[in-house]
Amino acid sequence: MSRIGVFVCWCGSNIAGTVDVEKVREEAAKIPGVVSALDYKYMCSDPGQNSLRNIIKEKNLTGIVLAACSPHMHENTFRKAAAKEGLNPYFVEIANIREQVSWVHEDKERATAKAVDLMKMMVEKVKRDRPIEDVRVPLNKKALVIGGGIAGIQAALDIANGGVEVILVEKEPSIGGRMIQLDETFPTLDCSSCIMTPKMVEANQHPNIKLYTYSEVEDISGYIGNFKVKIKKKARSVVEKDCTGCGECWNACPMHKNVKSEFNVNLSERTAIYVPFPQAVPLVPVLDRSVCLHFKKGGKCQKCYDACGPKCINFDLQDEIIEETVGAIVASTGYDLMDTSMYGEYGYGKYKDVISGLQFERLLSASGPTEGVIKRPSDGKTPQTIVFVQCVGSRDPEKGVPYCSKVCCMYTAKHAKLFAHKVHGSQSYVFYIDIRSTSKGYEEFVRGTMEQDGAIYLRGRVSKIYEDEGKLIVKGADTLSGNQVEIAADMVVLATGVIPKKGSDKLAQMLGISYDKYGFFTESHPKLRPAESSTAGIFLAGMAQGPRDIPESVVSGSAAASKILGLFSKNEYEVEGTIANVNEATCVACFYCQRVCAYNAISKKEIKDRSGKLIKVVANVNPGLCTGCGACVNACFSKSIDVKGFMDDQIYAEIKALAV
Amino acid sequence: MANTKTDEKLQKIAKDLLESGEVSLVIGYAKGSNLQRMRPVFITKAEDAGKLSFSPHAVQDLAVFLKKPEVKKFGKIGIVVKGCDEKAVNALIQEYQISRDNIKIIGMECNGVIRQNIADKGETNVSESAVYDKCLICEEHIPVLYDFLIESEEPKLVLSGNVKPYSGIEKLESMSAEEKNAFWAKEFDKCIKCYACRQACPLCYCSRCIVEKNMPQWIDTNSEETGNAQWNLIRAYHLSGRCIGCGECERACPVNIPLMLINEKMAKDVYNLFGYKSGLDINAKPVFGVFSESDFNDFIK
Amino acid sequence: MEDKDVKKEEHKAPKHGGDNSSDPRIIAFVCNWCTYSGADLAGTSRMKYSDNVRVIKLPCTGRIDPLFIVEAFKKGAKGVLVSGCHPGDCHYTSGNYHSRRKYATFRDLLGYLGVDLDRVEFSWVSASEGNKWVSIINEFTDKIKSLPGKSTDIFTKK
Amino acid sequence: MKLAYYPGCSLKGTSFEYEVSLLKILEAMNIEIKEIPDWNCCGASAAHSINHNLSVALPARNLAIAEKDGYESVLAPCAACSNRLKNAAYELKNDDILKKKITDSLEMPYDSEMSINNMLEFLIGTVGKDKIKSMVKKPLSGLKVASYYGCLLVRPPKVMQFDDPENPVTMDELVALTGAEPVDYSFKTECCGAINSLSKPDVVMALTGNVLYDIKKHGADLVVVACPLCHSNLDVRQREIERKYDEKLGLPVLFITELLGLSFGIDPKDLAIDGHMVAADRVLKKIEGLANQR
Repeated sequence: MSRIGVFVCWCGSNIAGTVDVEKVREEAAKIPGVVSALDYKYMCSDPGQNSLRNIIKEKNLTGIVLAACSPHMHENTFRKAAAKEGLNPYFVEIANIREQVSWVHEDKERATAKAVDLMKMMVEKVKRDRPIEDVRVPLNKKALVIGGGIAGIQAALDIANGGVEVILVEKEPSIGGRMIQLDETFPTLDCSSCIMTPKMVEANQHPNIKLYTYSEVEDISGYIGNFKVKIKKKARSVVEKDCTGCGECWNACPMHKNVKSEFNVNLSERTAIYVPFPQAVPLVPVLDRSVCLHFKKGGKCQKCYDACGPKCINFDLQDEIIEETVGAIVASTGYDLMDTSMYGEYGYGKYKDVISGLQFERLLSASGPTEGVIKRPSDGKTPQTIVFVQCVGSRDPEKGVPYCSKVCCMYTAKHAKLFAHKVHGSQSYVFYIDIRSTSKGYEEFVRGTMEQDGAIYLRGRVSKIYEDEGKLIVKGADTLSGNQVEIAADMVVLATGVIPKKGSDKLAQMLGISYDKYGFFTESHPKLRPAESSTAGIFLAGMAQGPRDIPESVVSGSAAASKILGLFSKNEYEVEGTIANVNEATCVACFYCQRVCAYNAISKKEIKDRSGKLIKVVANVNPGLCTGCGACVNACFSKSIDVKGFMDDQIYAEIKALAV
Repeated sequence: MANTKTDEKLQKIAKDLLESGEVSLVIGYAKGSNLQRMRPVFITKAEDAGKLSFSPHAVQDLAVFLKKPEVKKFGKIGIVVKGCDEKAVNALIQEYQISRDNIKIIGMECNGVIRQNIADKGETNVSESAVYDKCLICEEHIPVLYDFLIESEEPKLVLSGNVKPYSGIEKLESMSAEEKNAFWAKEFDKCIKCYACRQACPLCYCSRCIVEKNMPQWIDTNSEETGNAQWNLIRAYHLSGRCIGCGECERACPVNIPLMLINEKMAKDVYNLFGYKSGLDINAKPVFGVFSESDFNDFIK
Repeated sequence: MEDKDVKKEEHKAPKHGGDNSSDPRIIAFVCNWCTYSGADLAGTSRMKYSDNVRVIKLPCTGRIDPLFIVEAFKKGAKGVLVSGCHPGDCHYTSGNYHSRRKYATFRDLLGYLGVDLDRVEFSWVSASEGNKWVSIINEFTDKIKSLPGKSTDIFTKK
Repeated sequence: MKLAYYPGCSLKGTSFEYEVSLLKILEAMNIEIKEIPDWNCCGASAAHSINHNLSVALPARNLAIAEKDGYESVLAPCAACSNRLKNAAYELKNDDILKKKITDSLEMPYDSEMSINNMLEFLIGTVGKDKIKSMVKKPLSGLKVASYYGCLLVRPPKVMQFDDPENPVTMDELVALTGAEPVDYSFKTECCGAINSLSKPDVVMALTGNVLYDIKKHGADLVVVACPLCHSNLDVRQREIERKYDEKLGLPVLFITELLGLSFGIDPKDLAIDGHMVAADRVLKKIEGLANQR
């Protein structure tokens, strides 16, 4: 039999001014099962809480109802108070007679009647409360970082420095991501490899970081605290521990033509066995089997093997699957550039000297294909006039994407500046829509490009680029002067928009995190939980979330890391116990619950008899993933699933309490 | 009338399936003692395949048996289905109640089945006025999915357009709330809560129906007006977007409540709202298992 | 006759929760995150609105089963409101989207079976829309009061 | 294949060569088309800048007739016609109120989603590359051909739904089928000046001149087009342009149907190639010469 206590709060005159609190108390005392009813000036005050605790003890209450302010105010206060007396904290229900009654109604008699109704509802609800224990999920204190760009490296280093083991998985042969492809970085013009390489080395040598390059995450299952990860370590054909990175193998490789260097964005060639760039980490080559003569022509060529001193080349190495268990994951898979071939009018791919911004970075880079001398890909001549076109693909809902890629204004200003520095007497033109230079030192930087370095900025778009007698004719509009302009350029650099890394949608599906229509991972809350994904235990960093620059990527990496370190500072992860629960006896396994679950919290469970014979399949709720939203309850035809704290019979009892 | 050629083909398929062990049960139709009624038959031995038959009197949706535990235990099953019934098989596959690998679908081209009450009077010819309303709107005379197809030897159903199927829906839609209320109050008043509609439905497969749950008591179980209305509403709601229109519920109803007027209305509305028709594609996601950000929102303030 | 009834009501102190249209019981099923907070905001802003409404809080519109609406009618409610987060704002990312599909269908069914659809209302009220909550409740209450005195739904005993 | 044929005014007048050559190659390929009975002007050039309803109603009438006769697709060889027909179909599909207005005023229903084909769509899509390839009896290898698309075939892309609007290749593909070498150049989709031909000939000469000199620069022997208006600007104005800019062009401008016809081995006279202003004799000789070499 229920032993309910009802406590009616006056909230000074806030409630008592409009609601006859004594009448509410009197009505409460009449309800079967209510053994104590009390009204008090301020229930949330210490004396108020103490009297509540005393009565719980004295009357041996099985549940309490507070007719008071909104549960969003003091539900926790009273739950804690009840818990101190050994009452399950979920046996506390709040009838909101302040925000929903006294503050919004004026007629005292009617307000009182409504307050009584709300109180009755909660009495009926609390009678049907079942004890709820918060779920504790044990944590495997190891983290997985997917993607070894600057955001991922930062996250891995911060986590590792916090004393937690990290597995860093990178798809490419080396970590470094996009940032290591850049030349100098805005607005301070420090060279990317100078500031990036030490971090890469640190990540490689950190005792808490296990690095898997040339590897991909194949499968992920489980939930916060306990993710099972399968990593495919692709066959490198080089035994990493023996390799010294001396370079004899790639020098010996006969395939030094025809294979375009991915790192140099097709501006140079690489060998079949190669390191993507000299500062690669780890400095261990990869043998690209799709072009290697040994693999293509029946094993005859083994020049690299012959040249290798430590004999660490092994043509028989196979893909390896590594299984790891981690407690938390950072997804920092970065970005790709949009394919500009859809801008047929710009002739990218048709005219060799129309290049992308990233290609220009490689031309600027001292370690790039031209050793930092700006040369035209077509004839190797140094261009005197370059036209930069911003927003190619970005801010173009018709042909590209509607969003702003955020970094192009700044890197274009940087390109124009570096071009002016490297080629004296040269001239650059920049076509732009707006200049977005909102971080520290950015606006000054762009101004400098215009004023000191003489770049001519034209506000307008380019309609067509075509070749005429060795020059690229750029036709565009200068909307500020209202004129059509034509510029004969030696080279054109397109500031192409950024899009999520290819395959990031697949990864998101594997992780069970949500992503927007472009494929960028979405935050749990865009403002207040920007580092968290929609799934507990999975955090986000870098451009995989959306366009951002280097400092922001670093910040997001650190944010994800600090979230993980915070999570791992306890031994168990606590989840509110108000989660879904399946009645296995009546579940018919139609799995509508699974279809509507936004959290991947429902899986199939096989029930077997002792001999191992399958009796039936039922839905199973993963407590680590369930948030208790109740969408599954709504989807269940046979009502075989319910959410604790908001059970169907409780809702029905509330409705019944309101019967007229 | 049953066509011998059709029957021979059917029997041969069933015999082969059972003999090869591809299935251990074939559910089909057999001639009833009354020639105008066909009854379901369960064949487990190849030598019994000769009992199988098919005609425009094969009214029942045999897919209903697929939900029965005593049928399920046979594992691999062959089933004789018309186009409408086959959609139920698809819906069951979509909802994980059966596996495509475990079922051999013997699809019958069907030009309509004859209403039982007319058949009982001796009608054996398929015609616009003799068949069920569902046959008049049928778009699946040939089942959408099958392992074997037996083409019909019967003449095609000719539609003059004079008979308007489910004409009650439009009439009801044009009524005022009070009139609709009065109409349904009268219909539901007849309900005796026998749940035959549920039993006859291939898609009502819950092992414990919501009506049998008493904490809370979702539906008043006694047969009085509010509980009757509640039951009929919940049944229709649970089948919205799922009902494949076989009409078995209405046929099973001992008090002749026009349940298809509700089912077809809901099917129509779901199609208009979400462009979804039930049972046409085993790989489609059920309409209430997914959503679109641009779903109909006009009714929400 | 109608007039007389109304006059009688004016003389008497309003009978609370009465079952005629002059003092209709309205039950609102709301989600915890948006609409409940929006109603709280109306309270903290001391906005005044009709006192006929009783709020039942659930985690999410995804949890608000259309069958609750029927139960509310059966227990004498004259109007039922369902309210939650705006599309795109769901605290649980998609609960309101899934429910919207169901409500759209269920509403059709209710109307078809003879429930006066003026008695069922759906709304999106965010945590910052205290004023919207107030106007929804007031307008809905007025609408219910303007309906014919006798309820026309099939879920009430005649 | 049920295909309605909408010739439009140009093909019956100034660009009769287009129709003659089209019918000739269709005959060779054994493809039947049927002229829409009682067709009317599509309203091109003028209607849509004066009266929107009229600009939809004129093409809609032709579509409605085709629909009534049971056709599901229409061939409109003239780029302007196909553009207007597609535009009307698009608007009718997306605007129910407009559709009601138009069908009311036409006193004819129009419900179907008529598929409208320009010449290139028809040749590549309906006829098909294989069929065309099989028809080539006299490969034009050695001949360098520039394809000029103009604006109407590809723009606006949302409505035309045809090829890459900035870098179309369909006509080049057809050229390649004949064995000729497609010439890439920069002004494939640049405007020729269109109807300004009569009101502002200077503009047309400048724009068309740009196109022609660029083609010349890239070494083409001739130009192919699929638009009567483009054809007349490129062909009829060529002499004047040569005089104005004092530089010889001598680029015969053929319809794509004529080029196909030549490769099919059809007598140039039957294709009405002698009907153009810029004589194609030199090119025809070159073709003969190439054939004799083989």
